[in-house]
Amino acid sequence: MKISLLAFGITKDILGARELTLELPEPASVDSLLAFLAARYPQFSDLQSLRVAVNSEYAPGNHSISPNDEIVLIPPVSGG
Amino acid sequence: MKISLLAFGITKDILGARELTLELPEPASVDSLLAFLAARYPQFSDLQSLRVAVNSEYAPGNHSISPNDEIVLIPPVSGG
Amino acid sequence: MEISTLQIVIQETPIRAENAINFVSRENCGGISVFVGTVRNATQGRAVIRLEFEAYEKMALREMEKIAAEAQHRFSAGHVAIHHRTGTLLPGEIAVVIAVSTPHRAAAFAACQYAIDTLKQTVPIWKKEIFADGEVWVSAHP
Amino acid sequence: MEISTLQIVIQETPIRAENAINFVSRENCGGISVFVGTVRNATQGRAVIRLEFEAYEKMALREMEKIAAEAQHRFSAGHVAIHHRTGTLLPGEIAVVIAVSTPHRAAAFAACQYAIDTLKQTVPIWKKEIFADGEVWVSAHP
Repeated sequence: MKISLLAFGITKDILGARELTLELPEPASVDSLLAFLAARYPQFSDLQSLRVAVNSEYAPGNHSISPNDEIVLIPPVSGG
Repeated sequence: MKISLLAFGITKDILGARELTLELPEPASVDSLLAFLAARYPQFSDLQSLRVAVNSEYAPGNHSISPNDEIVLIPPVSGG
Repeated sequence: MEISTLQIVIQETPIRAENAINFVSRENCGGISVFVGTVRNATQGRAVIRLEFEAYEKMALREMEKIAAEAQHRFSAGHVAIHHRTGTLLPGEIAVVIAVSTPHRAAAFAACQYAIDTLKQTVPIWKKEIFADGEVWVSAHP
Repeated sequence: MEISTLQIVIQETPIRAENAINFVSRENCGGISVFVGTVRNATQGRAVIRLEFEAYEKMALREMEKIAAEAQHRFSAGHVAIHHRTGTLLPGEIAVVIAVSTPHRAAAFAACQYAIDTLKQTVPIWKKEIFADGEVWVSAHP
């Protein structure tokens, strides 16, 4: 299954791009996405935390992912 | 002993004037001033509280009063 | 206490909150807590037409300065500004602004709350509420 | 929740604190608590040249609105404004302003502190500190 994701903050630097398109085995979930990224980009494991937003909401690990979802990587936030 | 006092807020309304000059028996203190005022102006006893400032500092009841002191009646404050 | 870290003002002209904020804003302090007290349009359901504030100004400035210095001491606050209005105020107008800057934001909130709570107890300033059918010195009677 | 009681803004242009204060100032609310977060000129002794903020704007606006609505609900706050800056900021510039009006002032402080504490945990905005000899995404690493 082909999905696109957006990356902000340090995750954009790690990926080297704001957007990334990748192929995940079905059924895909937040956890399977994170496992895929950890395997390909070891720097993710150095982060304080890494959350995933699906359609502008924080999504738990077992949340399933569909091709049309807006998926965004959320490294530790530091607003304010 | 002749002293002058300044009155603010409701104490000015009770005295009918911003300034009052009066004669206190010596030795005079904050307590003797308050007793004098209570006897002459019964409305003071209706107040929530009545403090006296001597030379811009809150003064306790046993604080002695001299003719050159700046004496001010401080009814309940309500700034802010 | 360095006097230049405090700004204590009593003014008859309208208060602008940004003046106090600008005074306390420093490049080494990341957090500023501000309290703005405005005139309410009603007290216990009675419409307030205007407020009249009077101050025993010399002592009020001293008491406000004591509060600001204690806020610095107790909460390690950096700069503190307290601006209080006197004279006639209409509903919605600003009566008081307190601004406190600190390196850590929790201390800024605590210091600002300490300052307004103490101001309301110790600073010799009085307000009279004017209603359509009368007027009352606030808090004068039990 | 009436949408008109909240004002949630993300802006690239400089923030003026009085805009948030004016929004929440109402004639039936006597107390306004404001938090102003500014850019510090140093982090652990290292001089900061500038900050760069980026936001996942759509979600950041939603999260800020949730915080404002929860502040109203939990602390009976009246109006709430949250204005956050993005882009390049120099030391001393305002990064965020939160203003909350309430009938009772203790609730205003609690609501404002809740809002800034929660914003720093949940709102998808990131800042990078630029030093003379490098740059760091704040809080990214343990």
